Amino acid sequence: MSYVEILTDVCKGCGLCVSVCPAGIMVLSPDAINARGYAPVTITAMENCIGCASCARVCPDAVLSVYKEVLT
Amino acid sequence: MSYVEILTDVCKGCGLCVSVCPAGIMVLSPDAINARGYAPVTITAMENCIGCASCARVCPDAVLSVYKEVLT
Amino acid sequence: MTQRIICSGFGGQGVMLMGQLLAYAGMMEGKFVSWLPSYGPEMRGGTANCSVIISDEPVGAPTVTEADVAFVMNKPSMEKFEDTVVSGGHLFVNSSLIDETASRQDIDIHQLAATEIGIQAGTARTANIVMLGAYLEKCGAVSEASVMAGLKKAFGEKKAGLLPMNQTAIDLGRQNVK
Amino acid sequence: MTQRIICSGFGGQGVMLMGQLLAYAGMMEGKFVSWLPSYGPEMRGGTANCSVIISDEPVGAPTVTEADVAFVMNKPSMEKFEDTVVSGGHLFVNSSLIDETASRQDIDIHQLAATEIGIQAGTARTANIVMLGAYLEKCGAVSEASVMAGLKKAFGEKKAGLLPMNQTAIDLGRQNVK
Amino acid sequence: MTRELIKGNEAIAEAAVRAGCRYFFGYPITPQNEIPEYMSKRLPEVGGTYLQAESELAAINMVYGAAGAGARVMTSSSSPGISLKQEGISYIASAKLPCVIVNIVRSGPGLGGILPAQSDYFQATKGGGHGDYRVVVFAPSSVQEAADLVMECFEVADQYRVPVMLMGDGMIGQMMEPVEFKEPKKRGLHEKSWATTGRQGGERNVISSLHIVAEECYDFCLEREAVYREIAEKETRCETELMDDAEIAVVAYGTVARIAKNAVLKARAAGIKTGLIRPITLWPFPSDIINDYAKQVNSFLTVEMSTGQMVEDVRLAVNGQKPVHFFGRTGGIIPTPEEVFNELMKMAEGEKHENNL
Amino acid sequence: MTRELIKGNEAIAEAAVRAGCRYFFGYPITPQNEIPEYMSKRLPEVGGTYLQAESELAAINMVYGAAGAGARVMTSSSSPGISLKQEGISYIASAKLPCVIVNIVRSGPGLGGILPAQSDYFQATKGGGHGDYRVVVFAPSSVQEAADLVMECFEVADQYRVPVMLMGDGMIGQMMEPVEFKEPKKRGLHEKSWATTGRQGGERNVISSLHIVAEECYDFCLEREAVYREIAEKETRCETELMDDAEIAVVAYGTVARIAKNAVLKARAAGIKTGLIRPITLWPFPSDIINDYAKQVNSFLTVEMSTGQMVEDVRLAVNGQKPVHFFGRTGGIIPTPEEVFNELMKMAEGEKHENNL
Amino acid sequence: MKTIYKKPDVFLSENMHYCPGCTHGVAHRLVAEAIAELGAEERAIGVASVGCSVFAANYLDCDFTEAAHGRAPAVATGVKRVHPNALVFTYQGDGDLASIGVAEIIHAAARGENITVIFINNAIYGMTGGQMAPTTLVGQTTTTSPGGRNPAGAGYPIRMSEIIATLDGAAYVERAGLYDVPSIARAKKAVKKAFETQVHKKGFAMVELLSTCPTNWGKTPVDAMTWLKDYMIPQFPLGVFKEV
Amino acid sequence: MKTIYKKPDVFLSENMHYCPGCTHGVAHRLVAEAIAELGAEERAIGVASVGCSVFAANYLDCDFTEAAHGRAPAVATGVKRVHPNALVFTYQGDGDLASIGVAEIIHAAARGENITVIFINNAIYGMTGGQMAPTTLVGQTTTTSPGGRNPAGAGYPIRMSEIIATLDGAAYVERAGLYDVPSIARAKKAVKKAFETQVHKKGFAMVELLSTCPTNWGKTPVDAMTWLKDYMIPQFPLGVFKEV
Ligand SMILES: Cc1ncc(C[n+]2csc(CCOP(=O)(O)OP(=O)(O)O)c2C)c(N)n1
Ligand SMILES: Cc1ncc(C[n+]2csc(CCOP(=O)(O)OP(=O)(O)O)c2C)c(N)n1
Ligand code: SF4
Ligand code: SF4
Ligand code: SF4
Ligand code: SF4
Ligand code: SF4
Ligand code: SF4
Ligand SMILES: [Mg+2]
Ligand SMILES: [Mg+2]
Repeated sequence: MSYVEILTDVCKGCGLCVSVCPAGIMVLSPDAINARGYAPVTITAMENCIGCASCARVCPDAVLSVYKEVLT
Repeated sequence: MSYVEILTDVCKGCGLCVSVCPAGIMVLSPDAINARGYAPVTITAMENCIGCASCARVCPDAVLSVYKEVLT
Repeated sequence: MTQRIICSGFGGQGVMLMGQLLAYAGMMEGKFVSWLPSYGPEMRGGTANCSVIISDEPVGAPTVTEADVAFVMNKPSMEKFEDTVVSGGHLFVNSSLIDETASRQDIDIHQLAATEIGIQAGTARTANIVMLGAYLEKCGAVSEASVMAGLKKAFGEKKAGLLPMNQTAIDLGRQNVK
Repeated sequence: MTQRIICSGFGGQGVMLMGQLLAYAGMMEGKFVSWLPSYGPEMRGGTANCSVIISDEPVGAPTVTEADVAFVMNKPSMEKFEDTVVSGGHLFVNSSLIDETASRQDIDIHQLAATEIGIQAGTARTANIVMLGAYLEKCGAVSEASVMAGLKKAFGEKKAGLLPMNQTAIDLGRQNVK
Repeated sequence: MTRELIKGNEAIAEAAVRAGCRYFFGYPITPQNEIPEYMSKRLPEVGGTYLQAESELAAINMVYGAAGAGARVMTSSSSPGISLKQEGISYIASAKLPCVIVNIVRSGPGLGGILPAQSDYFQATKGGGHGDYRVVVFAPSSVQEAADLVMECFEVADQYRVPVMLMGDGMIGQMMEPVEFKEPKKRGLHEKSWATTGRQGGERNVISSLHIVAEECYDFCLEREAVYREIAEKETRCETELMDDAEIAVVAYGTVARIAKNAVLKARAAGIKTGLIRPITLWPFPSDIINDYAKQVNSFLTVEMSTGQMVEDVRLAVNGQKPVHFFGRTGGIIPTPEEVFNELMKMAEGEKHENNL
Repeated sequence: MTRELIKGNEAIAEAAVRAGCRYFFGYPITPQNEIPEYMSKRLPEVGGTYLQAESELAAINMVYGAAGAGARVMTSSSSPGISLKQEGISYIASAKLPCVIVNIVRSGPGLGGILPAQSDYFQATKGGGHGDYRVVVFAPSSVQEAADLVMECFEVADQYRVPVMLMGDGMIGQMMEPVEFKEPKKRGLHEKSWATTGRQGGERNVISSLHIVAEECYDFCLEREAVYREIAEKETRCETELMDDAEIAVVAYGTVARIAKNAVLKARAAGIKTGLIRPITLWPFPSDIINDYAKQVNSFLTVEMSTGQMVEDVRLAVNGQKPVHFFGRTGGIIPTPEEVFNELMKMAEGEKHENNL
Repeated sequence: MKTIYKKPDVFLSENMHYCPGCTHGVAHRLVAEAIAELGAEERAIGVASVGCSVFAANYLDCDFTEAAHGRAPAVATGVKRVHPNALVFTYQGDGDLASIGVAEIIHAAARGENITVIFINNAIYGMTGGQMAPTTLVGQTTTTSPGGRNPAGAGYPIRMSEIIATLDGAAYVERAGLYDVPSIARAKKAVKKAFETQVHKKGFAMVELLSTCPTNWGKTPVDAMTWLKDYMIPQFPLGVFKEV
Repeated sequence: MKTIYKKPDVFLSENMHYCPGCTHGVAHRLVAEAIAELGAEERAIGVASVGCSVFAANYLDCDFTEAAHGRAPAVATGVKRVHPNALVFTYQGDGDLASIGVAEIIHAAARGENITVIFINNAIYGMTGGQMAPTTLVGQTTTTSPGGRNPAGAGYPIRMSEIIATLDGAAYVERAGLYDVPSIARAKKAVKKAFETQVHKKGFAMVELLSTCPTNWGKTPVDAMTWLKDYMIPQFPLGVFKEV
């Protein structure tokens, strides 16, 4: 299972991650506003995340970190 | 017959014309010094001039004009 | 008469336009006016503000360090400008974005949920015009007609269709401040 | 004692070196000296000159507007500097290139066919050293040994072979000026 | 009378166009970007040329070329960009070319900040470039005056064949005030017979700043010195307010003069006899006027948005007759009328007054 | 003691190397070419770097980089090239970087000529660049002093973190005089802990001239102003000769001071009590000394190779106490001792003295 | 938990002033990643330029010098000559590098200055509010080309990588784009290579990164990426122009 | 009598200050011939630069503007914009054009400025006494590269024609040499073509002329020509680099 960590207060709601997520699980908060006045990104269904890190690699503000559970 | 006109006082004695004259008739004055302190070019045998104007075309100081007698 | 006004808020809240409308209205009424924007580094993504002076005399300092009227459209602006209002002056507070109430006792404080009222008028983006409505009601140094004339000029022919909505915003501003 | 000297001539005549040799010699003898070249636009292809001061006192103005000694190696220099020599001063004239004689009556005029004398010494290029010889003979503020020491330094080891010829040039200068 | 509510930068640009400026070469820099932006739209409408140069250096040298070719031409920039133009300005002065340079000053030195300042006074008035030359400097204190003066700039430039600077701080550039664009007061000047237009059958013209022969360079400097003296005589401008019975004179220029005026009024209200001297030309500096008032007043207060630059010229003008105090804010901080008023109070109360920065 | 007969330009270069300068960035221009030429040979011998930049702009910005990186670094140029460096100098002052800039002044404005002049005085002392800053300016009057002072320049630059200029006219650069290279007087300064060297395990350093927040920019200016005052207090230099009983004081700097000295001696011989005040630092200017002498003498004569620039600082210092006259030559013409003597005679005879140019 | 992606510590991205979706941030991250991967945090010295990236020193946790507009390559030259073993890089916009600073970049490259240049080409002057850049496309509307850039008068866009590649001192020159995830991955390789070129003392290296300016292009961040791909790349073809 | 060769009247060659054998004089003559052949004496406006050709206005009998060092293309831009029908040309040395003025020449070319540039490349700073130029050959001794130009530190020579040819605004770019009679004849054609390009309003034209500096090269004029041919041409190949 993969996990995406979001620094919500750093997010500027630019939507770039949303546009590249192959799982289509990212969305800009329709209601919340962060400390800087932006609608930050949230993940609707973390369980569908494939851990591709596309979102993190396109994010200009390094808002996102991506982790994957490793079976040892 | 060809004729080369020399503005002796303008000549700087650089020797470029001498080096390109196919007729080998140009020489820097071994003794004369012009108003600017240079040894100007002279022509030893004007009758051998072929009127090629090489000398005039290489002269940086436009010292030389070349004319040819035309039989009409 | 000289009225020294500060309009302040986030970059996108139209505070510059507010100030220009006031200055323009003043000019149309034959007054001496000036409009001075902040254009400092804080502008990108931060707060913006402008100083407007409307006067019967030639305008001296175009800066407003002591304000007769201040519009604060967000919290940082409130913190920055509450204290610049002179005793007896007016502070117009956008309570949609500012939950605290102003602490000053010696000034007239007018709280408006400008964003919500703006939505009533048609769009949240008219919050600034709502505030102007309240100002016209309470301490307008210019007339509503002049402000509307300014809006008309600002919109030009292309956006003239927006005028009625802005008229509504002014009306609602007036009503909500009473 | 202060001697103010001008060396002047065409670019290639070694007038700068003359001046430097005098200044160097003065320095070697513990005097205060300065050497100031003209470096103006006239230099390319035109005349060159330098001002030298040899003194027992610290040198004031490094410019020489009133000369005790002047060397003029060509005609334009003669025209330019004859009048700067103070009454009682010395004018060394290269008569190889200057056919006129100087008109001043109140100064010592020394005419030398420096080019020809130089050729005698070995090459026309020692004409400047010939002039120095004459100067040493007539009004030298420095010694011949110091000048030769300067020449030795200027030539370095590579060109040390040229020293005897220059010694001859000095000797001939001395002889011809008597 | 039609008045428009317009930004200072735009007013400057529009007034220049009305004064006949048809060529503008510039490079973006805050807080004057509205000038090139306006020009890029406006000049093509009147058959003129807007060209964004690759740098301020290129811009001022394009100005040099166009001015030498006989055009009415302008450039504008802000502090760091004006520093880059210094070689070019010196060349323009040396080649006796008329042009107008606008400096909308920001805080410095270095990259500094973009907020208003007056810390380029020295650079503007003492010659930031090399050599003996002067730049005529006008310092408007309102948008209307900026528009009026820029028109004058072109006339002065053409009349004396000198570079002329319009210097405003960021406030002048950024603020909006009502402006009425007046007819430019043309001085009926002669054709620029010296301009490079191609020989066109006549004598040829050479525009040059090379004065390689010392005597010629000296003569050139003397000729220009005479022109500078003539300019000083005829073009010095200054405005005074409430000076008739003043005991303290405040000297300030540009927007700061307006702030100072508020303070003067406040001080008058408090019974202190103050007045305002506002130099409109910074070079030539209105030294005579100030020197005259030095006989009347007890002391001077110079107020600037700098660490103290014009104050030197005030001291030179006062020439020791009376004390000259200084109050300054800089780095983008705008002095408030209250601060200036406090200084005046201290002076009136005879407090020992330190230069205050 | 070994004395060498050496050109001023070369003496400056050699002294810089002995003072520890290991980086030189320059661009050719007459009459200072011997400095880069000497450096191109000498610096590699001591493991240093000579780099011919693509322009004066690039050179001064390389200096900025190297100074920020902690090096002792120098650049040199002449008038037009110094104009091109003005933005960079303002940045260096703003980033608090130490460096040495040599200006071997030629006649201007514009391309002008290559002969000696002092017409860059304003540019050097009043800040040719934008913003509130100062450059310390040393003006040697002999080759020996040029060598001595360039060593001092580096120490002053490092101590206060300011750009320091050594300003000589073309004569200083071109003339040869005997020079003894002394041991540089090191001030025992601290390591440059602020330099960009890579973090190297410690705190990181940022060199910047950006002061975008007004309050910070203001504080920066105040801090620097305090440093400039300290420099004025501690580093002002001036030499006086024959001033003890002088009734006329001649003020002149650089080579002109030597010419003036001849005139002073001549005037003394003629029974006129004159003396010489020679500012060695042009900024800070020795105002206090001049102000003191203003109590003693009857009048001042300022002599410059310009149309009159330092004379303003003399007037500021004298502050109206006594008349200040001016005698100038410019454009490459060097005033003669005789001319200066004549001026002194006129003054002594109480003739109405016009400023004479 | 395996970390798939986490920003390097040297990247201080929390308070960046860039507009939402501006790829300056991506470029910063790539620089940070390259420095981190080379383990060069302790010897990196950045030279920031004047443009939107003027605050770069606040976002990259290494030594920094802030250069005057256009002069970063000269400043970097000064720095590098003093500290030849430091990892010295400039970060410059297209106005900075291709307009006012074109002399400095060309000569740094000609000298084979052993530095790394990160060149952000967004076809506009971002910081000053969207004026025409030397890289602005023909027909592109800006605040100083209100009718669209017209080559008659305003000329043609300059291709800097092609120019720099003609110089013998240039060791590595590549143009990459920041317009989608794969292109960013390729850009990352280019940036790293440009730093490695310096580490191996091969000489001057430059990576031109086509970048977006949603604000001044008047586009959403997502649309801006599409515009970059569709319009900028034809004018500024991607690829390696020099590699020695 | 038929005239085989006579200098055009527009060339005032009597008092030229150039050193003996310096090919600046030849280049002047070619410019004069082109102007005369185009009958453009009355509408030609030259822009002189700072270098040995600083007195060019004294030798070419047409209107002239003397530009600051390196800025001739900017000055010419100002002139040409005011007088679009004048024949505007700059005459610049390699220090002027390729070093301090490289930004101005690149941008004039990028703008497609309709002017003609005569670029005299003599691999040296002539006027100031023989310092290294950006075009100085590797190994060449100058007063600021006393041990010969060493690329480690001083970099490599710049080929300006190749750079300018990359720009869309450049209409005609050729490099020719002035080292013997035939090469001068070819150079003459190039110069004329560069002026014709302007007459036909095709845009920016530049002719780079490899030229000698006997004085600072320390060679006789004749040897200098040989050196040019043998050493400069391999570094600066002759030919047409752009023609539209
Ligand atoms: C000498 C100088 N000229 C002009 C400016 C104003 N200025 C600041 S940033 C900039 C251009 C920014 O464009 P670019 O380099 O493309 O960077 P971007 O903001 O697009 O990333 C300009 C012209 C300045 N600071 N200094
Ligand atoms: C701003 C400035 N920097 C430097 C100089 C000094 N300078 C005069 S000519 C010249 C270079 C000449 O070389 P080049 O352009 O190659 O012309 P050449 O003399 O070789 O024909 C220089 C550096 C100057 N006049 N102005
Ligand atoms: S890691 Fe990939 S799948 Fe998961 S949220 Fe990010 S882009 Fe979507
Ligand atoms: S890309 Fe980054 S800043 Fe943009 S919305 Fe996604 S997380 Fe937020
Ligand atoms: S025309 Fe030809 S043959 Fe005659 S002199 Fe000249 S080069 Fe010689
Ligand atoms: S080429 Fe000209 S200058 Fe040279 S020697 Fe011949 S005629 Fe004289
Ligand atoms: S203006 Fe453009 S380049 Fe600058 S931060 Fe905003 S989007 Fe990025
Ligand atoms: S120095 Fe060189 S380029 Fe200049 S005139 Fe002499 S030979 Fe020609
Ligand atoms: Mg950009
Ligand atoms: Mg050259």
